[in-house]
Formats: sequence, C-alpha cells, structure tokens
Amino acid sequence: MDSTLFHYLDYAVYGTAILVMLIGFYGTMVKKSLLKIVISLSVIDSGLNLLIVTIGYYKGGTAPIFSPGFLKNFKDVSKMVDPIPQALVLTAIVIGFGVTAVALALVIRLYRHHGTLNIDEIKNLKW
Amino acid sequence: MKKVLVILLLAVLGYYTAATFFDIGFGQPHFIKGLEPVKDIYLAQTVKTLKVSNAVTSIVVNFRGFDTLGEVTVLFLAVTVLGSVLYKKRHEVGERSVLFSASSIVTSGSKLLFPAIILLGAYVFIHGHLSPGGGFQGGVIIATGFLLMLLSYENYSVSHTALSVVESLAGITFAGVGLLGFLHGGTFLQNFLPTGVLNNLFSGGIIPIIYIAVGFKVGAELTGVIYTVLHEKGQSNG
Amino acid sequence: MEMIHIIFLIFLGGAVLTYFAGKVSKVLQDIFFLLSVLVPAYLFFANVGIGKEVTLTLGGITLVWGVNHFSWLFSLIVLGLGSMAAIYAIGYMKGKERKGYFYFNFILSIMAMMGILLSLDLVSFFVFWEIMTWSSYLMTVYNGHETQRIGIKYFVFSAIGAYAMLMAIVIVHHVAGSFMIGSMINFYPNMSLSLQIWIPILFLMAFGVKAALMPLHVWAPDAYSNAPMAYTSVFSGALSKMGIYGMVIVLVTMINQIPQGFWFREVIAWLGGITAVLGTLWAIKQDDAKKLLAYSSVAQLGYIIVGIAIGTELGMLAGLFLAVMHALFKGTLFMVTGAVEKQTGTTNFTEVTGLIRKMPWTFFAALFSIIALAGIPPLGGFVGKWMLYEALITSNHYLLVIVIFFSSTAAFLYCYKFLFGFFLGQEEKEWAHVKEAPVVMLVPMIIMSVLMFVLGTFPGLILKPINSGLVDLGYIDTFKHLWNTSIIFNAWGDHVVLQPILYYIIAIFVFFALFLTWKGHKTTRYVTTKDISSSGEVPAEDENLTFSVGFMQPFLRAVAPAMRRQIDKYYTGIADGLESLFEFMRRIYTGNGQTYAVYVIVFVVVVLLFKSVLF
Amino acid sequence: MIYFILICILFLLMIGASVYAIIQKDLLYAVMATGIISLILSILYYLLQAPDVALTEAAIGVALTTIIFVITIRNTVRMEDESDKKEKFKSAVK
Amino acid sequence: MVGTPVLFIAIPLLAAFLIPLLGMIWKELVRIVPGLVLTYLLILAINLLNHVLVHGPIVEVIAGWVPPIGINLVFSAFSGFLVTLMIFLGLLVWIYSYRFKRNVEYEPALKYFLMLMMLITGSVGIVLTGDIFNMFVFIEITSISAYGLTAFYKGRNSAEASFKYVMMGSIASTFLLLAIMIIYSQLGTLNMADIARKIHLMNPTLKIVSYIFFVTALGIEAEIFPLNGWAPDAYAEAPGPVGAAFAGIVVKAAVYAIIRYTYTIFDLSSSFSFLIIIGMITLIIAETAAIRQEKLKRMLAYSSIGQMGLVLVAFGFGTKEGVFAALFLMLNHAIIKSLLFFSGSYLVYNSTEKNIKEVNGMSKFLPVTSLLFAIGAFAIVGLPPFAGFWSKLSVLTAAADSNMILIMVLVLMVSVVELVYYLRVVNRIYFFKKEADTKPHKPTFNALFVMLVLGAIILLIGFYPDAVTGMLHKASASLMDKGQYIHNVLSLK
Repeated sequence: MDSTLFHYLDYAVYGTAILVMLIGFYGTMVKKSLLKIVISLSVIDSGLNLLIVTIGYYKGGTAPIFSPGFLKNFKDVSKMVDPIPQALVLTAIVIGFGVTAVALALVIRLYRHHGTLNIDEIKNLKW
Repeated sequence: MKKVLVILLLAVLGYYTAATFFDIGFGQPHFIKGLEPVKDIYLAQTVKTLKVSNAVTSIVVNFRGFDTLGEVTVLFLAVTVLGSVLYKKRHEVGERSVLFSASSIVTSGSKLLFPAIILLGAYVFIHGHLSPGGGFQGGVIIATGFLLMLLSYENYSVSHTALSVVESLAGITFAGVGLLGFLHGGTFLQNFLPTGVLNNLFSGGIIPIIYIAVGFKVGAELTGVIYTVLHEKGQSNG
Repeated sequence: MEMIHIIFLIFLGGAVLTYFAGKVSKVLQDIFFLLSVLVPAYLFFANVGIGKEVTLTLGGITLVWGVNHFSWLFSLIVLGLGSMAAIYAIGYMKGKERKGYFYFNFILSIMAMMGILLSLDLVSFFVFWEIMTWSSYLMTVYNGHETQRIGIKYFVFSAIGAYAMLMAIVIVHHVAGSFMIGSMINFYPNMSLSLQIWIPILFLMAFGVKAALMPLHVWAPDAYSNAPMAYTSVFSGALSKMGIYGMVIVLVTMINQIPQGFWFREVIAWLGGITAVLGTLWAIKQDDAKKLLAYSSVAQLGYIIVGIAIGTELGMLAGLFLAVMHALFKGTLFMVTGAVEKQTGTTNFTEVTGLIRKMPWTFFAALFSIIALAGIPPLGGFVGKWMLYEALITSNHYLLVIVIFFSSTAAFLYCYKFLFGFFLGQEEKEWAHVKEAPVVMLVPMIIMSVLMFVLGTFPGLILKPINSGLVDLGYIDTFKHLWNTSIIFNAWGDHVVLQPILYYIIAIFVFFALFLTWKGHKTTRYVTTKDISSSGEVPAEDENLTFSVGFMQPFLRAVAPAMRRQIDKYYTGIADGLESLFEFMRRIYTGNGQTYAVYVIVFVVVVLLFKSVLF
Repeated sequence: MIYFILICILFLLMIGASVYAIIQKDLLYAVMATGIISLILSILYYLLQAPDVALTEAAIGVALTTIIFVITIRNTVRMEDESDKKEKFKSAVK
Repeated sequence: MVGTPVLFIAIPLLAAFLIPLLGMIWKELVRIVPGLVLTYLLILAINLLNHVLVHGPIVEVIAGWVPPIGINLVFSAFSGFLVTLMIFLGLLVWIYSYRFKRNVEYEPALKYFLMLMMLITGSVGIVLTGDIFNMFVFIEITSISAYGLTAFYKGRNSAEASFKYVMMGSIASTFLLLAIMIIYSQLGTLNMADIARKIHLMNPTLKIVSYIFFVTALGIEAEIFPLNGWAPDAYAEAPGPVGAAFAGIVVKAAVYAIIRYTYTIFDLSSSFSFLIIIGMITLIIAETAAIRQEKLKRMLAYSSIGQMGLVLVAFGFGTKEGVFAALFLMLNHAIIKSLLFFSGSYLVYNSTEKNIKEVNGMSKFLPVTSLLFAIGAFAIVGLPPFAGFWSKLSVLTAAADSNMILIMVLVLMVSVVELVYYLRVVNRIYFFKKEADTKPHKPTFNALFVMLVLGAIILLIGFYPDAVTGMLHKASASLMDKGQYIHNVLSLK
C-alpha cells in the first residue's frame, strides 16, 4: 500500500514542478499586468528549480555534507544525494533574482512613462 | 480564445516535458550504466584533496568556481543595470519611499536584531565549507539585516560609496585569488594554500577566502539593489 | 605585372584620382579623366596581344584574363565609343554638379565592360558584370529624386538577371569543378539534359536584361533617357552590347550543341523581332528626344538579337555588324541630343525647333546617324540590314522578314521626327540666342559620323575583324565563300558591288543639297511658328503650333491596339502585390511581448509534435 | 502515511499558491503567494536533502524577492487592472 | 608563453570590479580602462590566434581539475577566430562611443562602459567555454548587460524594448536549464567534450527533446524567426554603437552556441536539415519584413536577423564548404553591419523618430558618413568588389555542392528584396532633398576613424579575400573535426 502510494509520489514531484512551471508560463502569456508577468516569471523559476533539485535526489540519500557524524556512521558516498544539481540551482536562484530585479526596475520605469502596467497599451514598438 | 490556445499549447508542452522527466525517473541513480558520473569524482575529491566537508561548497567554489565567478558578476551587473535603468539626475532624486511607519517596538526591536543578523550572516559564510550555507546565503542574510533597518527607520541610509567599495574589493579579492592561483599553479582559481584538516574552520585552502569574499559581495550587492529600488518613489507620467 | 593588370590598375586608380582631383582643380580633374580613359585604350590596342592569358588567384579562385578575336571586336566598340564619349563628356559636364561622381562611375563602367570582355573565367565575369551594373545604376539616378523609381527598376531587373547568372555559374562550378568558361563549354555536352536546358536559360536571363530583350526590356527606355546623355551614348551604345556579347557566347557554344537548340533560337529570334516592332512603335509615339532614342535603342537591339539568334554565318555577321553600327550611330544621336539639351535646356520636340542654322555641325552629325539608323545607303545601316534580310531569307524565316521589314520601315517615321523636330521647321524666337555646341562636344560627333560613312562604304574594314571573331567562336572561315554568294559584295571581299551606284547616289545627294542650299538661300524667308494666320485668326502667344505636336496621330491610332497593353503594368502590379504582402507579413511582429512569448511556445510545441518528421 | 499526506499537502499548497499568484487581482496578495511558494519550496528542498539550496531559497525567495516586489507595487499600482478602472472612472465622470 | 585563454575572462572581470574604485580617483578612468583592457585582450587574442593556427588548439583548465571534472576553456582556430573578431569589434565600439557618450554624466557613463565590457566578456565566454552550464552563466551575463544597454536611453520606448527582451530572455534561460538537466541526468557530466563522447549512448527521444530545448533557448538569443520578437525593438532602441555590438558580438555568440551543439555535442544527423529549415524561414520573413520599415535602425535590425538566418542555412549544409561560407558570412556581417549601424546612427542623429525619411539629402552635410553607409549597403547585399560578394559566392557554391538548388533560388530571390530596401535608403541619402529640419550632427573624430577602418576592411576583403580565407579554412576545419576536439580536451592530464 505504502509503496504504491510512494510510487505515485515519485511522479507527483515532477508533476508538481512541471505544473508550477506551466502555470507560470500561462501567466506570462495571458496576464496583462507587467507585474503579473514578472511574478509569473519567478513562478516559472520556482518550478524549474524544484525540478532540477529533484533530479539530484536519491531515495534514502543524505545531504552531501561530510559532517563528523556522517564520517563516523556511514562513510558510504553512494548514499549521498547528487550535489551537482544543488550547486547549479544555487547559481540559478541567484541569477534568477538578478533578472527579476532588472525586470522590476524596468516595470517601474515603464510605469513612470506610461502611467499604466497594461501590456496591451505598451506597444509603441511594432512591425 | 487566446487563453484556450495557450492552455492547449501548454498542455502539449507539459506532456512532452513530463514524459521526458518520467523517463528519467525519480529517486534512483539515473545515469546511463557504465558511465562514470562526475559527481562521484567530486564527492571523492571533496574529502580527499580539498578537505572540505560541504560538497556543494566545494563544487560551487572550487570545481565549478568559474561559474560562481560568473554568477557574482551577474549580480554585480544586475546592480549596475538597476542603477542605470533607474538613474536620475541628482536634483531629481526624491525622498525614498516608506512602506509603513514603524512603531517604536519595531524600530528598537530591529535595532537589537540588526547586529545579530549580521553576525548570523557572517557565521553562515565563514562556515560555508563546513555546514550548509555559504557566501550567497550569508550575503543574503546580511542584506536582509540592512533591509530590516531600511524598512524600520525612515532616515536610515547606507553610504553608496561604501557599498560599492566593499563590492569592488570583494570582487577583486575573488578574481585576484583566482589570478594568484593562476600565477602559482598555472590554472585559474587553483588552490595555493594548505588544505588543512577536514572539518576544521581553517581548511579547504582558498575556498573559505573566496566564500567570504562572495559573502561580502553578495551582501553589498543585494543591499544596493534594495536601496536603489527603495529610492524609486512612486510617480506616474513623470 | 602583366599589361592587362596595368590597364585595370590605371582604370581603378584613375577613377579614384579623378574623383579626388575635383577637390583641387576642375581642369586637373578633366585631364585625369581623359587620361584614365584614353591611356588604357591606347595601351590595350598597342600592347595587348590577342591570345595572351594572365592569371591571378584570389580567395582560392583562379581568375584568368585574356583576349581573343571576338572579345577584341567588342573591346573596339567599348574603348572606341568610350574614348569618344569621354571627350564629349568634358564639354557636356562643364558647369554641372557632381562631376567627380560622374567621372568616377564613367571610368568604372568602362573598366567593368573591359573586364567582362577580358574575363575567361566566370567569377571575374560576374564580378565585372556587377560592377558594370551598379556603376551604370549610379549614373541612372544621377539626376536625382525623380529618377529613383527608375533606378530601382533598372537595378532590380539587372539583379534578377545577374543572380540567375550567378546561380548558373555556381551550378556549373559544381558540375564541371571549375569556374573557367572554357571548361564550362567543354563540359557542357556531358551535363544532364535538364542542366543543358536550364544553364543557358539562366545565362540568357542576365544577358536578356542587359540587351533589353522583351519581356525584360521595361527598364531600358527610362534608364537610357534619365542618365546624363554623355553616359547614355555609352550605356546604349556599348553597355547593352555586353548582353549581346554574352548571348552570342551562350548561343554559339552551348545552345547549338543540343537538339533543343533550334527552339531556343526560334524563341529568341521571335522575341527579338517583337522587341524591334514594339520598340519602334513606342519610339514613334514619344515627344521627347531622349525617350525616342531610348525606345529606338530597344528596337535596334531587337534587330541585332534576331541576327545572332538565327545563328547562320550571315546572320551572325549581320548582327555583329549592326552592333558595331548601332554603337556608332546611337552613340552619336545621344550625343546630339545631349548637345541640344546643353544649349537649349530641353529635349522636347514640341518646344525646340529650327536649330539647323544655329547648330549646323550638330545637324550634320544628326543627319548622318539618322541616315545610318534608317538604313539608307551609303551609310552603314543599310549594309547591316541588307545582310540581315538576306540571312533571314536564306534560313527560311519569311515571317520574321516581314516583321523586321515592317519595323524598319516604321523606323523612318521616328527618324524623320527626330531630324525635323530639332533642326528643321520654323525658328522660334525663344531659341534665337542658341549657339553651336562647344568644339569638345562636336569633335567626337563628327569623327563618328565620318566613321559611319567610311564603314558604310567600305564594310569590309569591320567585317574582317568580325569574321575572325566568328572563327574564334568555332565558325568555319567562310569569308571568301560568303562574299561570292552575297549580292552586295564583290569577290575581293572588301568593297561593295554597289559601290558605283553608291557613288552616284552620293553625288546626287550632294548636288541636291548644294542646289537647295544655294537656291533656298535666296528665296526663302524665315518665319516663326506664330507667323501665320488662318481665316483671319491670329494664333495666341501660348498656343503650341510647332510641327511636332500631334505628329503622326493617324498612324498611331492605327497601331493603338498593339500598344495598349504594357508589360510595364504587369511588373508594377507584381511589385505592388509583393509590397502589400510584405506589409502584411511584418504584422507578425505585433509589438506585444506576450505574443512573442506565445510564438516561442508555438515553436517548441510544433517542433516537438513533428519531431519524428524533423529528426 | 503521515509523511505521504504531508508531502501531498505541500504539493497541493504549492500548486494552489501558484494558481492564486496568477489569478489574484490584488498584486500584493499575489506577491505574498509567491513568498509562500518559496517557503514551501525551501521545505521541499530540505526534504530533498538540499540544505544549501533550502537556505538560499528561504533567504532570497521568501525575503528579498518578496520585498522588492512589494516595493515595486508600492511604486506603481496595487491592483492588476487599476489603470483601466482609473480610466473608466475618468470617462464616466466626463 | 603567449598567454592563456582564461585571461579573456579574468582580466575584464577584475577590471569591472576595479572600475568603480578607479572612478573615485579620476573620473576619466571609467572611460579609459575598458579600452585599455580591450586593447590588451585584442593583442592577446591575435597572438593566441597566430599560435593556434600553427600549433593547434589550446585547452585551458580551471582550478586545476582536468576536463571531465573541472571547467575548461578551448581556444581553437574556430573559437579563437570568433573571439578575435568579437574583441576587435568591441574595441571599435569602445573607440566609437568614447566621445559619443561625452555629454553623458559620470554615473551613466560608468555604467555604460561597464555593461559594454561585460557584454563582450560574456560573449567571449560563451565562445571559449567547454562546459554547458558555464555557457549558461555566460549567456546570462551577456543578456543582463544587453538588457541594461537596451534600456540605456531614457526615452519611453527603450524600457519597453528591454522589457520584451527580459521576458524572452527569461523563457530562454528556462529552456536552456531544462535542456542542460536532461543531458546531465543521463550522462552525469556537463563537459562538452565528455558529452560528445558519450551522447550516442543516450535515449534518442531524450536526446531530441533536449536538442529542441537547446535550439529554442539559443534561438531566442540568435534571433531565429518565431523567437526573435525582441530583436528589432532592442536594436532600434539601444544606442547606435550598441546595435552594432548586438549584431556583431551577441548574436554571433548565440549562433556559435547553436553550432557547437549541432556539430560537436549532438550526433543528430537530421539536425542539419533542421537548421536549414529554420534558417531559411528566418531569412525570408526577416528580409520581407525589412522592406517596409519606416525606421532606419529597425530596418538594419531585420536585415541583421535575415543574415543570421543565412548563416544558419550555410551551417546547415554540414559540409566543410558550408562551414567556411558561414564563417565568412559571419565575419563580413559583423564588419559590415557594424559599419551600417555606426554610420546610420549619425545619419539620424538628431531626429527623435529616427525615421528613414530623416536621411534624405544627408550626403550634402555628412559626405564621408554617407559614402561609408553606401559602401556598407552595397557590401551587405553582396555586390562586388566589396567584401559581401565573396561570402555570398561561397554560400552559393556550398549550396550547389550540396545539391540544394531550391535554397539557392530562395536565397537569391531574398537578395533581390534586400537590394531593394538598401538601395532605397542610399537613394534617399544621395538624391532626395532634405525635408526635415533636424540638424545633421558631424561625426566625432573617433567615430569617423572607426568607420574608416571598417570601410577599409570591407574594401580590403573585397579586393584581396586571401587576407582572411586561409584563417577561415583552418577555423572551419577545426569545427568539423569533432574527434580531434574530444581528444584535445579529454587527453589532458
């Protein structure tokens, strides 16, 4: 019983991450407010980061830290989860934050110029 | 109409992405058999050569230290871009916006908390190679400390010059340590200090130095971000 | 450093030097200009031996330049006419702005034409072809704002042609493994049938554009009439011959080798014939001398194309002879028009009349070239046309003979119009102050008129080089044989049988001219157009009563159905349609960032859905 | 079993929060929802044996990102279609 | 010792961190230091390129870990050629804008030069790196600087353009990370050479999906048709020299990435025809969109997109001739399009709308600039004797050698369209009467110098293509030889 449930859970992790990403995409493409678009972009990032960390996870693994306790008890490196995706996500989160900050600055400037955040009204550049 | 189209498109995209990741599988080693994944080497070398307890730190700072240098640069650039995008001439700079008027409990509370938060941040990035955490986390914590002060004190201000000096010095330290490694051992970011004993504070060679630099840099940069955005008082059709 | 390289370097350096010399002194600029056209011309004829080849490797491609008899013939046209036009241009351009620009492009186009003739490999052929195109394009738009549509039309047609040629070149390189013209010709019989058909078509597209072959001719009248006249004489006289040059090579070396070649030649010959008729009809309709000559050029090129498309020895001979003559008389005519334009400021027949007394020498040149154009003995046009008729009849193209005959008869109408419109007719007060053109402009015109006369009387002088050129192309040397069968030549090969008759004609001509002048001088009274009265009514000052108004209306009404449909309009329609399509296309970029995001997802989804097809 | 339900609740909460963040008209609440997403994320990271990432996410996602969003909202508009309403209001008055 | 590739990254980063400090000492240093850095890097790049052309590629290891473990940089004839080109253009952009931005205050100037330098560094990093995640980081560095540079002017539209760019850029990085993770989850490595060695073991479906995600992500940066909505706006709203930098540097880096993935990393044989299809669509749509543009820089932007499409088509032939043609095209495009952007931004300098109409009759006021623009226009449509002709000829030759007659026809037809719109502008410059009352702005000495250098290069390549073809042949050979690449990187001890 438990094992089947947990089997479904396996899919649920990926499913949740992808679903969150898709919700973010939906917001990016449908929502009219610039701020909402930036929020959606950060939602995409959240889903993506979860997905990446999930790839590095092994069932029953331990955090990739050789603490004194670990060294005493386990000493089995293969029981550790994969540290590389974690390192990558660390980078990705920081970069994502930088991009979000830039986007928000642009939103502020657009609002200063146009007096609105509706993306349909901000299209002086076309064709 | 557009919504339906978008949902349909996303459904297809989601189907393919999900199928791909279900193919990969969850929770067990998914590398193709017979290959030697790099992570095994990383984990082995972390303890053996670098004498660092936190494998993530060893990857972020040493194996893939180049990424981190880039990442720090991205933040540095973000601050630059932010300043450029929101740049105003001197006489246009107005009051900074105040989110809420803090009560005296909050102000004195944050005054008390501030040193503690800074200390915590420092602790986190100094111990980055031993325990979870590191330069980024510590830097962010320091930045939140400044954020707290900025929010609770209307007149609290951070010296812009000081921020950029700290930021630059930290950056130079990072790149400079890398170049020193280059001069010393022939490759960029190469370790040129004794690695010490595993799980000691002074271990891991240049890793703690770099992480401390990163901590200062990230802290200064994020404070700069908040500070710049805060100075953008709402005004439309300016 | 070979002589050919030196010639090109002089051209190139001369062009640049001339351009910058204008910043220092106008006279210096003129001198540089003349030198950089005349010196290479002298060097070429004096020092470059026929059959010599020089090579140069650029970008991994071997460029080979050399002269054979055939290209030598065309070099004669280019450099001869080019030198004459260059001398003329000194006078023509005096006091005009953008002199440096004019001289620069003039020298470059002469250089490019020489390059085309000397190229033995396809890459340098194409390079010089394109240089010729853009330098002549820059001349077309010399007059500014209004000409830009015309210029773009010219360039687009040329570019389509040139790109077709480029495609052919690249395919040839792929198949034959070399860019040499010689290896293309050698390899041609081994190509697949579709290539054997397509490669000539692609080449002919390029050459057809330059030779103003229907339906690719629509650029020509506008371009010819809008370039400065000093250049148009080269443009129409020599530059269009590059198309003829290419056509001859394609027709002789490739199309003649395949069984479908017969149809190719028929189609081209008929297109040439139709071009001739339509060009003539349109020329008659024009009121502007430049336009008239431009359409006339199109028609004349039609004759030449008919001649070379027939492909028999006599046809070839006729076509090439006409090409040389066309260069002479059309060059002169455009110079005449330029002189009139320079002295009066307009070239419209309905405005300028009666210049014969003001500009007698110009009239002399015009008279000679008109006679040559119309094909009246003793000038060269007659010989050429005679040979053309003979070639058509001997190769059983009776219908074409009728077409050509109709067109050349109709040509009399516009010849007359030109001559009468400018020079004869009543004198207007308005033009009383007009003086004869400067000597610099007269000298080339007179030289060329004399040449026309000489070549018309002694066609053997030019037929011999033509013949040796044809021998180079692979025709058997039929000089003696042909001379015997043809009516107009005697057995010695260089004099016309009709010579005694010609002399009589000349004598009568001269006599009547003298008589009329002497007699007329005494009895005639000079009147202006307004010096008339009918039914007691005196014409108002602003009424235009010049002879040329409504000239030949009945004739034009008769041929109106043939002229109603203009190919030009179809092209304009296509261009407009394309532009509105493009206007619609660019609306893909809606300006909304979200739409662009949707595009990204659409791209990913489409590629994912079709990944089994794509990958 | 409890563990299973806990994780399921976390997942559902996360999806719910992201949907809420997208559909909520009040941007301030939407930003709060992203903060909640980050919070859940950092718990999940912790469960997935990634304490470093959890720490970073907690610090950056929960605190910093939310705060700059809030400041931006403070500087622009709070409601998603506020600008529309303003114009409608103006035209109604006229 | 000729120097090592890592200096291309380390020196500019060090300088970038130093510049704010130096600016406190003497403000002018903010402008000077980036130029010094770029000059140094150019010398270094030329030295290294000469070395590499003779002795074979240099593989640089970072942090002392040999390639499958650590990050590495590869300076081969191919990447070295691109790096040299980028730094050269970057230096020109710096010279051009040194006085262009004279009237700008201290702080924006500081930021402008910082962002410009990081834009170049990021692009150079993309080209040099041998690690796919490291490439992601460099792409982000490049994009963020590009966002900032796009929004540099304070007009209302620049922020709009930049925001669109940010949206697309974020989506791009999402797909890029997904693709990287798919590869990583299967092969357990991030090193390009290592991946290339092992990729045949991968499940084909996963391989294709990750390739598609890669192409989508990089295609957004490389302006492939349905993904390039941001590009015309960004080009049109960024300062003139930055437009040149985008066309000459950023896009080249993105195309390099696509090519590296297609040629070296993945072993999908059909990906070449995929490149041809998307390249062709991009070429056609962009060139037809360009013909109806009302603004000069937008027109140049669309033209640039179209040229990139052509480059992809040429790479898609998959033959050595194709690669050679594509590289030649990239070189020519970088030089010519920069010249067009440089001279074009002076032609419409003082106008607010930057309409094509504003260039009417400019030849009277700015003769040299106009002449250089005309040379650029003639060169880019491939008229001999300018540089563009040789690349066009080599593209067509490569197409014929691959039996792609249809491609040839389409390319030539599109060339006619291109010709028409460039001619229209040149005609306006030379033959129209000036309408608008905007005052023409004389180019500064620096700008004139840069434009003349570029014009001279165009003529040089046009008359003497051998100046570059030898190098290009070596570069294309180095790209085609996948086995050698893997060997060079992985045999390090």
